[in-house]
Amino acid sequence: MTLATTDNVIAAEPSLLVRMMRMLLADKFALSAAIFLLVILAIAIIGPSWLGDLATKQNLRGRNLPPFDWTRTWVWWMGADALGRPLFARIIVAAQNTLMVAAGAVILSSVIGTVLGLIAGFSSPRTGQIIMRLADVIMSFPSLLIAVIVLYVLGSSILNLMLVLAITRIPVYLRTTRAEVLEIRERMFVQAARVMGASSKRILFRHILPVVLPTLTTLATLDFAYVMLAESALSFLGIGIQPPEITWGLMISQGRQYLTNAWWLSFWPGLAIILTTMSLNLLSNWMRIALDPVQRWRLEMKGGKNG
Amino acid sequence: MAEHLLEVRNLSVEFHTAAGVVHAVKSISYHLDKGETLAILGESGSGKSVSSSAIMNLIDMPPGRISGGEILLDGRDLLTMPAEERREVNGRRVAMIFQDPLSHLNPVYSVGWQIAEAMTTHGLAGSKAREEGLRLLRRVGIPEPERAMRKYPHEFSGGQRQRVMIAMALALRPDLLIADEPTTALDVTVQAEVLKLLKELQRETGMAVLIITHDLGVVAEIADRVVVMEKGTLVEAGTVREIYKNPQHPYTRKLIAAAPGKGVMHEPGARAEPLLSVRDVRKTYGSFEALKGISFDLMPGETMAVVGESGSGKSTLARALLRLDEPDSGTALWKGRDLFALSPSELYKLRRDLQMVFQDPTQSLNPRMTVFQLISEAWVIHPDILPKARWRERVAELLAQVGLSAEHMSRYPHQFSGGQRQRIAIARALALEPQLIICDEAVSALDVSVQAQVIELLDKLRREMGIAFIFIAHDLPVVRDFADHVMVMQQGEIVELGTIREVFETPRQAYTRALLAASLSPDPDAKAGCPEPPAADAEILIPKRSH
Amino acid sequence: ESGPIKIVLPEEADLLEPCMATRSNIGRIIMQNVSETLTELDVRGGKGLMPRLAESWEQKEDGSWRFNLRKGVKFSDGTDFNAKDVKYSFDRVMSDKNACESRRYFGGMNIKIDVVDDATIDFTVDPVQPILPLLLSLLTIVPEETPMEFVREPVGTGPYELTDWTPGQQIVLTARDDYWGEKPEVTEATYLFRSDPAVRAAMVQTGEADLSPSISQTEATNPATDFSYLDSETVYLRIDHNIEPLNDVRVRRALNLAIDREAFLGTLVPDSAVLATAIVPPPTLGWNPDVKVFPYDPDQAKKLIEEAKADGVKVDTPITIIARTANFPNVTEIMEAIQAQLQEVGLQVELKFVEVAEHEVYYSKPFKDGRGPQLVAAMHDNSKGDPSFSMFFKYDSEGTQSGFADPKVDDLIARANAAVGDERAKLWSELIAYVHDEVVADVLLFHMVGFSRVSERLDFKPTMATNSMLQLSEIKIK
Amino acid sequence: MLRFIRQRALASLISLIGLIVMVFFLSRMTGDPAALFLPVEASAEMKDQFRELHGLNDPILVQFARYVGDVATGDLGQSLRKARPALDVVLEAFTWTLWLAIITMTLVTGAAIVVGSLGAFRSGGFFDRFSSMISLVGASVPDFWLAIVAIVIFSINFAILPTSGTGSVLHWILPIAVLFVRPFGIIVQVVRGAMVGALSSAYVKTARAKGVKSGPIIFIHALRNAMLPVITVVGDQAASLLNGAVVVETIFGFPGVGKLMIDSILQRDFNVVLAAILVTAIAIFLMNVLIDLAYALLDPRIRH
Ligand SMILES: Nc1ncnc2c1ncn2[C@@H]1O[C@H](COP(=O)(O)OP(=O)(O)OP(=O)(O)O)[C@@H](O)[C@H]1O
Ligand SMILES: Nc1ncnc2c1ncn2[C@@H]1O[C@H](COP(=O)(O)OP(=O)(O)OP(=O)(O)O)[C@@H](O)[C@H]1O
Ligand SMILES: [Mg+2]
Ligand SMILES: [Mg+2]
Repeated sequence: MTLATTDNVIAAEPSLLVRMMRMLLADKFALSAAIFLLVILAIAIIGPSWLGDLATKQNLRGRNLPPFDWTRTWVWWMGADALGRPLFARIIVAAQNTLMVAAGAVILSSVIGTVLGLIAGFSSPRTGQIIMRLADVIMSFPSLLIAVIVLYVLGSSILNLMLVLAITRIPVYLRTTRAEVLEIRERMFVQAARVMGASSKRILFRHILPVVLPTLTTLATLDFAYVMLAESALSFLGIGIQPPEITWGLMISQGRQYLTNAWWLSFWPGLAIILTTMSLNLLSNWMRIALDPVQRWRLEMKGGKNG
Repeated sequence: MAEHLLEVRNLSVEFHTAAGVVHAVKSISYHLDKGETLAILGESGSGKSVSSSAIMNLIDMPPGRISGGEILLDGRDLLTMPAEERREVNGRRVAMIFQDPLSHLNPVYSVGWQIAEAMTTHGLAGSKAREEGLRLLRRVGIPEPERAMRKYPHEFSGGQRQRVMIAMALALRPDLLIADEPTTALDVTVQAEVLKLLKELQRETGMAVLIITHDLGVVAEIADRVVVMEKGTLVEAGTVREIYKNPQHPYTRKLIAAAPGKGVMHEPGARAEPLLSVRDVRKTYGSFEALKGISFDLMPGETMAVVGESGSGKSTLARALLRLDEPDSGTALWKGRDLFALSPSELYKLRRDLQMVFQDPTQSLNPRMTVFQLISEAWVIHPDILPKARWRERVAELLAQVGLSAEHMSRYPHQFSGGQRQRIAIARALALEPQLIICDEAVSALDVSVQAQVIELLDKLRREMGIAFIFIAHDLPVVRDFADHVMVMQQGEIVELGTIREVFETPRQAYTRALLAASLSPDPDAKAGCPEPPAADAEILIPKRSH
Repeated sequence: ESGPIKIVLPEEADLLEPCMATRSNIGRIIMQNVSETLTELDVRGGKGLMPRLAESWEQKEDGSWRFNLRKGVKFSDGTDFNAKDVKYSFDRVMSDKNACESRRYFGGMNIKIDVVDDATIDFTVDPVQPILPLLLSLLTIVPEETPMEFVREPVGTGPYELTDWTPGQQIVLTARDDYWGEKPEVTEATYLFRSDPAVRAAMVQTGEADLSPSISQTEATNPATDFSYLDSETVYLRIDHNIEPLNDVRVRRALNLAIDREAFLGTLVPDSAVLATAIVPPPTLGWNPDVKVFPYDPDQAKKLIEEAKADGVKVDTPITIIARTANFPNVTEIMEAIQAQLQEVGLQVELKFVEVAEHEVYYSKPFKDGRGPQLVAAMHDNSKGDPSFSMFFKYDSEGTQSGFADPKVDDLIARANAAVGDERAKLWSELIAYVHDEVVADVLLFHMVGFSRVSERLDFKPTMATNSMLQLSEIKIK
Repeated sequence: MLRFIRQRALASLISLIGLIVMVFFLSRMTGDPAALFLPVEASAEMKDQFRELHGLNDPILVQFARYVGDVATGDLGQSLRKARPALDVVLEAFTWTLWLAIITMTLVTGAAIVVGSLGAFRSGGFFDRFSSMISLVGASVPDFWLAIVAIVIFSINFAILPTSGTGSVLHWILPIAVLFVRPFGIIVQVVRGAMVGALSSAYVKTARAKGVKSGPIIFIHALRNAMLPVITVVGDQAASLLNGAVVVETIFGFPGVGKLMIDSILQRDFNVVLAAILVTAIAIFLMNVLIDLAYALLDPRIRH
């Protein structure tokens, strides 16, 4: 937004970026989360080219090798899978696909859902009604059927998978946004903006959206986990990502049958998902505070003490 | 030493902000006895609300911090009291009327429930509490109290909400009532009722009242003693008479001198082509008729004051004119075009010419925007007004004009006092350089010195730029100083409409006369001889200006 | 001793229709328990075909068959069993008012049935069908009164009748008092359904069930209760010979040589599985012990590919392995390993997993035009003792899953089908060897084993047929 | 109110019809049921005959017209696989699912509100960090994993609960416990987020000034203001339960609509798929009506 430029902070105050950094430093949990996510992101970018070969090298005789064998190189520390491939390396290589599908689906569904929700809450009742009933339809369309249809008609690929998962998640964002908009649009500051002649677009995105955004971010971070796991369920049914592509979800579903005798097969990818979700959530909780002027002191005070 | 009911000793409060620590209250001390009324006067933003919130334990800590002092209630320090005991004090022994009734009422519960809760919390049976609530609503003059009990805060007018707050605070007959600007949104007749109610209760129960106000008339009417605050410190204390007759501190002197109602009455010029011509505007909420056919004309550069009973439809009219609530019928010709018939896109083009300052400043400011963003938003929306490079400069200028400073620019609304927020809202309306500003109680939360400054500013704009005003107010002296015409409303109708001189000097309607009669004089000695003929009264309540 | 037992199965029967009893999820419950057949194949001993509702049968001069039926047999609805019921049962299977699955065993023949008397019935088949008595082990007998449409409450002559069916929850069979044969020890069998193998195993362990005929290899850890058995399923990769480079026998041979079958045993495939040299498992008629499993010889494979390449065969074309998810245990890992091994010898191999409906599109004719070279991983089940149930479909030029056309193969199949006794066995053996060694028709992998968990209360050993038939009368209670 | 319901019913009917039309045509693009019903060895004639028998040989529009006609008379057709009315099959399964969903969501909502609110009340405190962590793990743990672990612990090791199946109250405990976890995790976070905002509002100060105890401040004053997003997300989670909790149904042998739907989709048993979607859609539509009414009930500003 044009208003968020640096010139709106008077000279005595540090720039926005510096302030955000300080606030991040003030929250140890959020800081660790941010670092973890950066690492995951880096891994996702370089993983396949770095460890791609190692992660697919099979060794049937070393299958289901247990973890914590420190005598071997680090890629073996998490043990090996049913084809004797190092789990650590596979998790690293899988990060790319996993994040692509999850981030793609979450971003797509949240953006579409939010925009539709804003429109549904703010426009004429008729438009609202149409959008909402559309959401009802998507909501009652079993995601699995969408998956079968899309993947059967369009074929299975990462992009299509992302699409399927995105479609099924639209209604949450849509309904949440609309419900909040209905209330927020009655608030006085929204009316004040109307009096100033702000366009609907500006009112929606500048005045209403920021109020709904924290809730949506919370939902989106949780959806990350949902999407990663749903993708695993689809793989298991034969309509998701299939080997030799790998994702954490697929690794989990492959480890499923070994749950009782080789727990590590599904445990590590599960842990990766949990840690990613947790980091995202810690970060979104931090952001909720950092972006809310009424709450921001929580971070700034701490920052002050630390600094 | 006889123990005081309330004793505040060396209280200091500070707030942490991004830009540094704000010392809102700096080592103030005062005391209050049973049955006594202490008024806190002072500049807007001087720490009146903060210090009284400290008594109620309502300061957000952190970011706020009580950095020193003690608050003794019957000799016991409230600041060190165990939490459970502290909670029992609130509501039962000390009650508070908040400055900003809309945000302080829970939007999702009916008013009746909220009033009753004050009592049930402290052990009263539900049915009894409702009965009592009903009685209180009636006492504060809410029409149709039975129905009102079931209504939600947003369905009330500003003054009605304030009265709901009052009813809530009085529910448990506290030993100490802290009233933060309890009558800012009330017309003078209702204000008189409320003050009478307070005095009665004081007589009955020996309640002590700590009243924060900027209205010298109210002070004169109800207070025994006065303390004056400026910039977080206590600058003067004394009885009402002492302070009024013999102010010591320069600020106090300025305050008293600034009391409105002493200027020359405007004489509107010849009627020309009206800027705005309103005909037969009606608006109903369900079966309730809020506006019953309002018609008037407004010339360019003129000020139309709207006064009248709380709940008579003043804000509704303002909202209807701006199409914030669609009126049911009627026309409003703006330079010959009917505002009510415009399509949204046409309306959009006209928006910048018509601005409004809302009655509830807090709610009308987006809590997530800094003051700079709030004010400069006008130029983001209408980029042709001002090039971006000049925004900062102009914001600073506007802030200075309404008595704030440039360093407030990066603060957020919640970091301001009620009066300061109101001034931000005014600055925002001015930023658009409109042709008509509708001011809904725009200066009611300002202390007289700032009020005078703002009124002067508005008057200057009117003279120099020809801005017209619809000025909703209950403060008759202000109206007298500023307006050209007055429109008196009662129950959704205009009961009297005329030039300022016509209405103030020869009121025709009984209601107008009552209104003028109920206006309070800041002179504590004036109240004895109050119910004189209204016309003369209007003269009496104007002390001599000390130039 | 006698008493009730509980059996936990992987999937519920959607129907209990006798003419669908050849489908394993239905047959496991009603075959020979509720609905009986005229003949029955001995899967435990080597007794071959045994009488059940037919006491004896003979082939007449003209090639037709006469069956002498058992007398005094009653259906569970109280009606008597006689030859008319047999005729009706057959007609019902062949009717177009239903979609009886067992009809497929009688395809391509013209059958005329004559009821001689109540206890005698003649089958005249054109062309002459030497294995008609074996085929009749697949024809369940229903009373004449049964409607043509599918029924949900089967009536049969078997030792049990259906007494309760709560869809989604359980099916209960109770022993009949008026059964013609020996009274079984199991008085009542309750069937439960759980799709998760770990849960099935756990249920026997906790005593919630007495028998789980299929648990996973990883669960089968307790020697006291867990048994493995050769389960008549054969895993193979069907080669599509029509598309280059798979039309070259050297490439097909290279595929076979490139796979280290031994390495799978005891790892991804149970130790006791058998490396396959034919599409049918060892106890089948004509199974050829002289055919040897392809050795693991990647060097030879590479050489063959080089040779083919030198001859202009496009060996670099990517070959797609198409497999069905959850088709058999470890299917993904096995296919991934095979993919890796094939790539090792220099082939370009892609892997594609599809769900069951899509798999069918690749597996059966008509094949799609414009397809690339494909290997379809599939599993074939033949527990019926005769290769005729497999060979036509898989290898005849007309066979729906056949990936090639070879006149010699067609001829061998036709002759074997018409032959009897040793001649039949010899012809099948010849076919098996020819298909494996000369045509190199496909990549045969394993004859699979299943695992079952049997409570120590019971005395029961699963057999090859357990997948499709679970005779309660064979279960003894300790 | 009556107008609202009438309008809503009409709009819902239209979208329901749209849904059915969509599913009808789309599902038929996904392959031939004959190939799946009959064994791979079945001949072309057999397949053809099967299609003839079930009217699958007719042009798709004819099939559709016939279906519409049947539905209009209340007949949702027969299940291909089960040879019984599709609606019976679905309703049987749906009853189980409905109960499972209702019980689970009631427990989840109650628990999540309490935990999330308390977390928000002392946000950043130990309880907040701890409950956030637990709920986040819950929201991201694979459910089959939980299910198997629960069976191993409670059925095998301690032998206090049955592994799976139906029959007694005990049989419900594990499925509900496993289903509980993920929605709980999600809703706790949503409640917490909304409550942090609500608890810093001015009206909370008023309540404190009245001397209201912390309990009512959290659960009466702030909570109702924070409920809007919460009930929306509760609705979303409930909808996914109504669509069937596949994993739990699969592992615990719970005869719900989720597994039925999957099986029917994979087997292309179209009538069952359609009936299942119809039934769940009606349930979800009804639920959304309730949720919209709840919005208005909770927040008078939304009432119009
Ligand atoms: N949360 C906060 N952060 C920073 N500054 C604050 C905060 N709250 C109040 N202040 C500052 O404290 C000062 C005192 O505010 P207070 O509300 O007590 O003023 P007041 O005397 O009641 O004024 P008014 O008459 O306008 O209501 C103001 O200058 C205000 O800017
Ligand atoms: N949304 C609503 N629903 C129902 N009644 C309403 C609503 N808004 C306002 N009213 C009623 O309309 C009447 C006029 O309200 P309005 O706000 O215009 O009063 P006002 O003249 O501005 O009073 P005040 O001086 O107290 O602000 C009041 O009686 C109020 O109760
Ligand atoms: Mg104040
Ligand atoms: Mg008003």
